[in-house]
Amino acid sequence: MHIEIRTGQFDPYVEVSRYQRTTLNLPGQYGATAVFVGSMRDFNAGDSVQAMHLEHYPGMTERYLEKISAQAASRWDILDSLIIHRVGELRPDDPIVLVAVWAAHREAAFDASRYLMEELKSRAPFWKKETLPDRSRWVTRADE
Amino acid sequence: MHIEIRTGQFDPYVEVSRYQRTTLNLPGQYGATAVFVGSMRDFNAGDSVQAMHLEHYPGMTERYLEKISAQAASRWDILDSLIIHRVGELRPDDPIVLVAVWAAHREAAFDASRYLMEELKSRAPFWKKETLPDRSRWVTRADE
Amino acid sequence: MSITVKYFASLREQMGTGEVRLDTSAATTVGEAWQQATDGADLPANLLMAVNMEYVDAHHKVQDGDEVAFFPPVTGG
Amino acid sequence: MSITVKYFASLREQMGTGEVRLDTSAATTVGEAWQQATDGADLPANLLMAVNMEYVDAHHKVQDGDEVAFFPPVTGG
Repeated sequence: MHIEIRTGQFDPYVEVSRYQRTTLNLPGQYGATAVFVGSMRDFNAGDSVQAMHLEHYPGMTERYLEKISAQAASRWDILDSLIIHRVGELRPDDPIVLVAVWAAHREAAFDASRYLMEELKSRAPFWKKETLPDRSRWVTRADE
Repeated sequence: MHIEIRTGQFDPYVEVSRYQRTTLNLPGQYGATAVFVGSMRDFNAGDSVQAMHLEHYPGMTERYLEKISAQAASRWDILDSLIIHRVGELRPDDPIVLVAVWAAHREAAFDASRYLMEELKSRAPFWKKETLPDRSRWVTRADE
Repeated sequence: MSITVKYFASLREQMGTGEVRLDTSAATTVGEAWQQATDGADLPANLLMAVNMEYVDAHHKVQDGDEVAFFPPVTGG
Repeated sequence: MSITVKYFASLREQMGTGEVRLDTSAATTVGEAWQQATDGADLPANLLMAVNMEYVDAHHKVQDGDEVAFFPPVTGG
């Protein structure tokens, strides 16, 4: 179980591969891996988006992501989970969030990965501010 | 929309990255990518599994995977999907199946990827034969 | 008329072959084709059937030149 | 007693600061801390609140040294 806040760009598929090989390191035990990647779109709520600032609450973010990771591990029969979330200045197409769950069977992997994303979206203290061609704006829940 | 049957080993995360960059090629449009990877376990139904033979019905497999990919695209607002399925001789930890779905929003990506996996598991004409220490056996639905 | 009958996986091993050619009368169903190919064996309850690579049930009529396939429940993915 | 009050995102911009120190009487709730920090402003209905990095509601009692945070609905992921 690992969570991480990143200030620089990351490649989610390289991260999943590396974590699986070096940290999880349970070849033959996981029959199912469910991965979700959220990426920055260049269009939102009818406007072209040129850049994004992602603010977070340092400390609380980590605590919250660890809490939901532990909850997922207690609710489903999973082997491990990985969450990486970007903060700072982002460009369109940049990965924002990676959630990966390893399990023996697919139901637990699917359920736990979706649970983690829904909990992260609803309560993890991150806020997006978009740079539009003529102004910037804080994203609201209704926009997404 | 792409489906593929592979006779050799493949790295699902390299495949997702490559497809996203070269074939999908829609930077800034997909906000959500849901990926599922099924891997070979070294333990099933109480027995140690040393190797696996994956048989399929050439032609029908491709037709069926194309059909469910088209169904997913008509049911959910997704941008693209990729399915790769391994056949032939496998070793524990080998990836068996990759399903990836790209969408603007996460709900469609999650729903469509799970739909594809459930349809694939229930009707795609593949059959697994496991090599145990002392014998081989065809996997049955109840084993999994 | 003539049809191709295919077997897969454990059924292929039981039959000792993956493919047979069957000469049959017109207006044959998939279920009847199974019985002709197996000298009258009952159609196993959980067997899956396809004609020309599309799933069908046992009542589906076969045509000259059809590829009829029988196989156990699938276990891919 | 003394608490730290933090604001994030659009609320931080509205407040013109991300953090203030508040000297307050004992037995203060999070809702009362908000009012003291904002000279009596109503607590916005959708505002989220945390004490020492755990979500709480407006009735939660604050202790000396607590870190109290106010912020708008989150939009990560």
